[in-house]
Amino acid sequence: MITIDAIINASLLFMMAITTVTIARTRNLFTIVILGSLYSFLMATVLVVLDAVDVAMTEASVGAGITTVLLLSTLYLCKGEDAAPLRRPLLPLSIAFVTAGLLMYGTLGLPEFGNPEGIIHKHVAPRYIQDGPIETGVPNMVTAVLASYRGFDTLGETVVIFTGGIGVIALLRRSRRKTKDPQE
Amino acid sequence: MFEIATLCLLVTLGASLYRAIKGPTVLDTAQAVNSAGTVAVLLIAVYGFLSGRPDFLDLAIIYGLLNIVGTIAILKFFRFGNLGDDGDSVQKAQADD
Amino acid sequence: MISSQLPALQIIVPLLAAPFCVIIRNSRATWLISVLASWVTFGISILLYLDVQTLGVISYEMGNWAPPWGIEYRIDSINVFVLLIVSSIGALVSLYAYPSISVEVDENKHYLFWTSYLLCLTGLLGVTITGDAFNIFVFLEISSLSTYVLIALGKNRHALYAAFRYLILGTIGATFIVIGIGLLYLLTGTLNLYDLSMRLGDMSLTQPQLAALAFLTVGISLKLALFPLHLWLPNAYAFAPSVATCFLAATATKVAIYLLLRFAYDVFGQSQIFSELPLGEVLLILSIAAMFIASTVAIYQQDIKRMFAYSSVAQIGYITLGASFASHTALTSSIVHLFNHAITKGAIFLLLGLVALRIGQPTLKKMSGLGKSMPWTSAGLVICGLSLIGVPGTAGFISKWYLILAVLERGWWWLAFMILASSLLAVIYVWRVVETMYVSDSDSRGDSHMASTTSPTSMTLVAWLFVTSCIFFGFHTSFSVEGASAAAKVLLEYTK
Amino acid sequence: MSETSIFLSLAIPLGGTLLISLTGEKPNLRDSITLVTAVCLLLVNCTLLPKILNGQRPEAVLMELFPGVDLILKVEPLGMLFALVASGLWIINSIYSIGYMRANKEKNQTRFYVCFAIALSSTMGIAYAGNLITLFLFYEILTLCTYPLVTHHGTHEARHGGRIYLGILISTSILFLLFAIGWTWHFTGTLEFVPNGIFNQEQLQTSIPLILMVLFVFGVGKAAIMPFHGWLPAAMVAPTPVSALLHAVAVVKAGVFSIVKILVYIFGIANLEKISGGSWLMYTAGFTIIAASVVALKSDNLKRRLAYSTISHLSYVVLAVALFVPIAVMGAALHIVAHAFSKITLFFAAGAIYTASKKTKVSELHGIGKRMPITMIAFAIGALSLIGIPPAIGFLSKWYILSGAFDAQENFVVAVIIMSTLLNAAYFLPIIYAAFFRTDDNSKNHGEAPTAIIIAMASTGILSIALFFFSDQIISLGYQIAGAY
Amino acid sequence: MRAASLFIVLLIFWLLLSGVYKPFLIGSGLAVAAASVFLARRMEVIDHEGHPIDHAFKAILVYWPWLIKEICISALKVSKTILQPKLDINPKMELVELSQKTDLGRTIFANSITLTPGTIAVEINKNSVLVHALSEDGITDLNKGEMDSLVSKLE
Amino acid sequence: MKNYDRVLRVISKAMIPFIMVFALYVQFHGDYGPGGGFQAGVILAAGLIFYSLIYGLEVAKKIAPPRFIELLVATGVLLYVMVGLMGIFLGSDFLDYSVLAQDSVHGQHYGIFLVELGVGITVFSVMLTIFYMFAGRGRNP
Amino acid sequence: MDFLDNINYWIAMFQIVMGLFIVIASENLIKTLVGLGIFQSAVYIIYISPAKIFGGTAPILSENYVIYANPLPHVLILTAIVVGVATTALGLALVVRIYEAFGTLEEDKIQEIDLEDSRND
Amino acid sequence: MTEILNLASWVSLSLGGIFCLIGGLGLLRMPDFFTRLHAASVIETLGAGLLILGMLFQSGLSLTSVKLIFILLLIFFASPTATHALARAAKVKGIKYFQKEGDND
Ligand code: NA
Ligand code: NA
Repeated sequence: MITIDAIINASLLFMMAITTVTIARTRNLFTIVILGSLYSFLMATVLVVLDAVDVAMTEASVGAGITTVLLLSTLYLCKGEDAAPLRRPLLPLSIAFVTAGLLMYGTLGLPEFGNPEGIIHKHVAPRYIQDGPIETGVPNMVTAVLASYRGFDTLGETVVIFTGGIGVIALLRRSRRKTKDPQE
Repeated sequence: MFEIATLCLLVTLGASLYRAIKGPTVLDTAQAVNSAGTVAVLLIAVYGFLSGRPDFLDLAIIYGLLNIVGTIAILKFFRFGNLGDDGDSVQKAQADD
Repeated sequence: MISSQLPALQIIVPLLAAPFCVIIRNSRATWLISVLASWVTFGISILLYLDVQTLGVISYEMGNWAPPWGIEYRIDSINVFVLLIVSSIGALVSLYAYPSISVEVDENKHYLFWTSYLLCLTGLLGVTITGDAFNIFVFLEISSLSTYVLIALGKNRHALYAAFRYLILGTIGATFIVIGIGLLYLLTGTLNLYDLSMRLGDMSLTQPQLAALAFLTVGISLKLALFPLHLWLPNAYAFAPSVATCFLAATATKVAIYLLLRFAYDVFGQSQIFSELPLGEVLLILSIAAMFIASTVAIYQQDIKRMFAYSSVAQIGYITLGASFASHTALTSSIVHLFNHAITKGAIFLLLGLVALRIGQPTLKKMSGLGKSMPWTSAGLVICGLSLIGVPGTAGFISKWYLILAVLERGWWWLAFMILASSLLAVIYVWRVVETMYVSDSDSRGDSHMASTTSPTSMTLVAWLFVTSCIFFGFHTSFSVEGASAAAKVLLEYTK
Repeated sequence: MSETSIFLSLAIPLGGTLLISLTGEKPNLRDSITLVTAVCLLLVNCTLLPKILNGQRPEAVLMELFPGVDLILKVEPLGMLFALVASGLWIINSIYSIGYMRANKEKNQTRFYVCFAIALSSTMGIAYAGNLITLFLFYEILTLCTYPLVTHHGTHEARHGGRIYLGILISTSILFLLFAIGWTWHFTGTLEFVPNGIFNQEQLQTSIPLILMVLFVFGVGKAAIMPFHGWLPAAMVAPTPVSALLHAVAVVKAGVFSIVKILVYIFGIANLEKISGGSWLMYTAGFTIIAASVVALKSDNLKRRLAYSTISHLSYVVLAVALFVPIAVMGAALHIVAHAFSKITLFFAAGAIYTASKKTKVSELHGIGKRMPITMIAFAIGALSLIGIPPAIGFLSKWYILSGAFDAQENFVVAVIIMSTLLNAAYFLPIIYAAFFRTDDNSKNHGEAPTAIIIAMASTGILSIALFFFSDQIISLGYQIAGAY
Repeated sequence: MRAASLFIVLLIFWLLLSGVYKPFLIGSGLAVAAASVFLARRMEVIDHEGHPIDHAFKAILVYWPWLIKEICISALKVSKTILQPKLDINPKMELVELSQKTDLGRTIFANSITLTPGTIAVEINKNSVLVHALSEDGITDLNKGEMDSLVSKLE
Repeated sequence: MKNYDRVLRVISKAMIPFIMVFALYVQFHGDYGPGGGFQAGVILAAGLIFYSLIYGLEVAKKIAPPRFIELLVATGVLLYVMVGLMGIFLGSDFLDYSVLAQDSVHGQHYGIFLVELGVGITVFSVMLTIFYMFAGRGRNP
Repeated sequence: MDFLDNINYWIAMFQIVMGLFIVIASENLIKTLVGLGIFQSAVYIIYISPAKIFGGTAPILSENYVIYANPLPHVLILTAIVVGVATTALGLALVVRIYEAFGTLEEDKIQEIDLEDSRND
Repeated sequence: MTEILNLASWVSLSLGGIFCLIGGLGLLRMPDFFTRLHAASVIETLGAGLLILGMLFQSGLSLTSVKLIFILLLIFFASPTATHALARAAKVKGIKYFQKEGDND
């Protein structure tokens, strides 16, 4: 059955795929960065269509916001404009294709998606949906699962971010202060 | 009724994408992506109504905000990323204030 | 009350210490915090070990949500053993580190080093202790990210590129693991490892299950540097600060191996993966390749740290070899070697850290005459080298002995022969170092840089503690072999 | 009590090690400690001897290595004999070393004595090893601690020699010996040394014992059976006391001792006959004897000639055991002793010649007997003993072996022994002849070597003869070994 | 004064976004608005440029309707151009005088130009704005000065 | 940039307070709609990054001093862990919020709010720190 | 298995392959990281797609709906995104440092310098 | 009443969609960077405006409408700013703008 959801979903995904191909072919790093932010927007929109609103919000703010800014800063610091053309693609292609083969093999047996009878909708998740808002008093089940049922994962996630921040400081802080502000 | 709008927006998005890919300059891509961002904002808003849950408009607002932030960032680095080339024009621009 | 909270505290203690380091920032104070935290962590591991001995499997429910809805910590003989390895090495290395870090890392980045160190410890322990598939990924990333930082803090510019390469390959590995976990989730609806293994049952694997297994295996193999997915390892170990190298070499790959064992034997079950898939065979072939190729490459290295890094790849081959067929002896050998190699490599890199304090990045040339100027360090290196070779009287011998027995049990005498033959390669690279240190012409250039400083006592002591345990566990095997044997038994019992 | 003695026999040299390294600054003190340690060791070993002769078999467990396998020491006649020889000769060797090292102003003398003491400790371990693992452990330690001795000079040649030495010994032991041990454990579930061996009749029917035998014999590389003999001449770069130790006492004897011990206590002499194809050992040993003698004949370098002579005489021991008859096994035990005393005398003499005249070649020794009469007399005794001329101990061992060969009706062995005796004579007698009866052309003025060297050399020479007359104890030990199966 | 008005505006903004009127959330709204105002002051963004509350009503009542009308007209024009089978465009880039005295005014003027399809403010100087127009008319219209004067009244 | 482009300056001045309020709105309403600590942190950081893009890094660093932000990085994590530890102190398991109040649902509510706050603080401060680091590094000559 | 029914998986697969391809084939470190991001983001689709139920809605309580998408994958992917951004940030910081140290962003040039250095050691 | 609202909504949504399409077409057809900016303005003004108006008809007087208005305001404030910045960047970069043949100004 072709619903409007399916159309949006499919066409956005196709656009994502096209964007990816373009990124692979593009040599100008600037263009790559901009296309990367487009990719994130498309991804975020797909996520909305897939009912993952929290994820969509995150992907949009991360992909189109922070990541873009960071990539641009890096471009600025590295004076990089153009990437060299891709390597002779024999090895990469073969690795990629082995992975693809593996995935296809796996996907062929995956349960159809969108079906409420799917096993992931039958085990574990029902409690989050039925009891989550009652047990936690939070209507947003994602928040309930995120912060309470799997709160420990989220602690880990926070620590991941913390680690990333510490890492960037460790890498980029200069020993002697010598800031040359790019804006001025 | 939202279907038509949705489809139109999708096509528009496709057009922006085409422009983004085609270029020819980086600025064309930047401009196309900016337009695509606006279209995405609208698409999400419309999709909210389409799916019967218009309470997710916050998402659209965020897209809009980030679109402008992203575009400004891109332009800023685009113009100042090559200080060597643009030094003159920058100085001139500052001088006339 | 405290005793029932030990599983959580195992992670929380180092985790809590990390932000405190950021707040305090003082170099010495952060070091003290780290030492304190890692020793407390070690203590908790010991208590947990004792608990598991008496109580059997311990389950801890995070947030008091029952599994599979909440995240469960599940501690049995296998992961408590790994916990003990990781935390003990974390504790000892932290004690050792101060003088080394003072020299090798910029003063204003010490607290960042310690934060990363604690986070890495947290991550590795978290991966080991958790009973939740996705939680594994989260903590794996904590450890990975902090590892990249630790490596990149090395002073040589190659450290940066090494860290970058590891970041790329590590992320690919982690993503593969996530894909594998995702597929498993799609097929079972659960993320709890125990629940997963129940739900996967002992029926033959479906296509997506096989794909999940493949993704998990490849992903984990990247992390554990299974040949030929080891490319990130040599430079990463070679150019990281000595302390980081030591800690990582002794723990990080070991935890990855634990993961492999956990998924292969517990979650999937050996009857499925070994009878239906050539996984065992593949692992076997790759292990043999690692043993020979990596050792051969090690022989040609001039940089000592890189030499021993390649040696690690080869030694990992012995561990995976033991994991590649499901017998009690084989698994015991694998786990024993996991332990023994952790000690041995830890010791080697600690000693090299001492050497680095004296002569900078240790290369073969610069090591000439070291036997005279640093007698203790050199002697330690010889002992550890012997353990790598598997000479009796060292820990390495015990692992090799069990491995050979396991292989002979299978009737694969040719393989036993190959294992021994590959040890001879270790003789060669170890002896290159020994010869350079001790047997050098009298005009040895060594004297110029040697006369100067003495090694910090604390570092020497800790390094020698490791060296002694190399010998100790070569004779006194009741802890290592019995622990490993119990773990192996548990793993095989999980198997349906 | 006897347990304590066993421990002490390992602990005394180790304690000596510690004291030697602590007193390294004071050479006199250090050297006296070496001597005292050596004497103590001999005394401790002597306390064990009566018990063994009484038929007791004291043992001591060091620790459990892993479930089912202990590190265990057990004294039996063969080990007792070996231990006595080794510890006895250590005293003499120490005296000699002191003279030699000082006279030649060698460096790193402390390291030298430390390694020496460790070598002795591990030799004791090998001698008393109660099972294969224990044997293997001490065997490897011996290899490793003699490596610094071989490479003592640190020169290019020393490094090269050290590589060959270590390469062959480690390779064979890891590749074959450890493999064989592992397989034995897997096959039989035990590694103990027991009289009559550990294989049951069913197991003997399989081909595995034969394979294991091959692995064991070649795995014990220290026995220098061809083709794994190359390390021995390579180790010639070492200072002479080391060569003496390596070739006469510790290392090579440890090799043949291990082979004999494994053949006797793992296989059992009686069982060996049942192993089809077991006679390969005889032929290999025979070939080694002849081939090594030929090489010795051709070598102009004195130490090299002695080295090949050693290879040849080690195979005598193996050949004797390979006859699988009791009397020959006794001959083997005796030959271990005989060769030890005789060969050490020869090496001492070679070292004395070097110390006094810096000569290393056979062709340079014309008329040296006049300048160094004691040295050359000692040399002659050692040589005659090895050729097998009475009244030297060498005659006795050859005699028993030969009678074993007749017992077993192995004409091949008889032929080998006769032929090798002729070859022995051919490479020793010309030296003696030249030393005493040729005039030397151009030689610097020199006399005898330092006193310590002379004392050591004279005592081993005298002992080589004395043992011929006082061989009862040895023979009674030998009977016990032969009766062990 | 401006700060107070910004506070109220932000609070209203919060309340309108929120839709959940529990004491806690309203309270936090107050706190958030206050914090934002505090930060905004530190950032020095609360001034006539950042928070031009003075002319808001005039703008909303007078200027916006006019602008929307303009936008619609020009958008239709541009649409027509796009839809023509053969593009009939004659782009121009010219300077247009402006009479605003403040940067706020200039910004409003420039953004109004840009917002109107068919014209883009490329560069803004003190007394003029460089305009790119799709056709001659765009610039001619601007030069008539209606928009300029309307914007100037907002200052 | 501040002096370079009037339009950007004026528009950003108008937008920034709203971005901040919006970010905090996302933080506080994560329970009811999409959003939560992470998203809020990113948006708030994006707002400040936007500010510093236009006004310059040095000005931004005066508003939000790097040292302070670095402290916040740790504070966020600490807050999270402390909430978790409260569970232990009050006699239950780590991260059990039910014991934070008389009523378990209330307890959950508090816990979730605090935890999300911790996430938000960490994410915001980390993102900003990262930006500072990149933007403040300056090219090598 | 209709192609369109599983379009999400197919595209995800394509993204994975392309991402991996870019990572491996790209000489330029920045492009490598972009590829890595694409590679990681494909996982989002794999996780999120099956969480959706046709006719359901986002997992936020609503009066009008009884069927909700499975919230668990959403939570997991939130974490994955965070991990992704942390990785990217760290990777970019490394890139900056590498550029400062080696003067280039091209991998083969860096490797060349690497080799030269080790020869000089 | 509802029907009228629905109709109005339908009309303005459809018109909005069509204007977006036109803008998109312009993005494809227009010859240079500057002229494409003009095409994009159509999407951002009439397209966005009408679409949101259409949605406003549906949501009536509610908080949803308020948010819709926020979105519209955001677009109206942000997009000209972005367009202006883009145009200025193009000018600085020296991107030539399309001129009718024979027009040499
Ligand atoms: Na949320
Ligand atoms: Na316009």
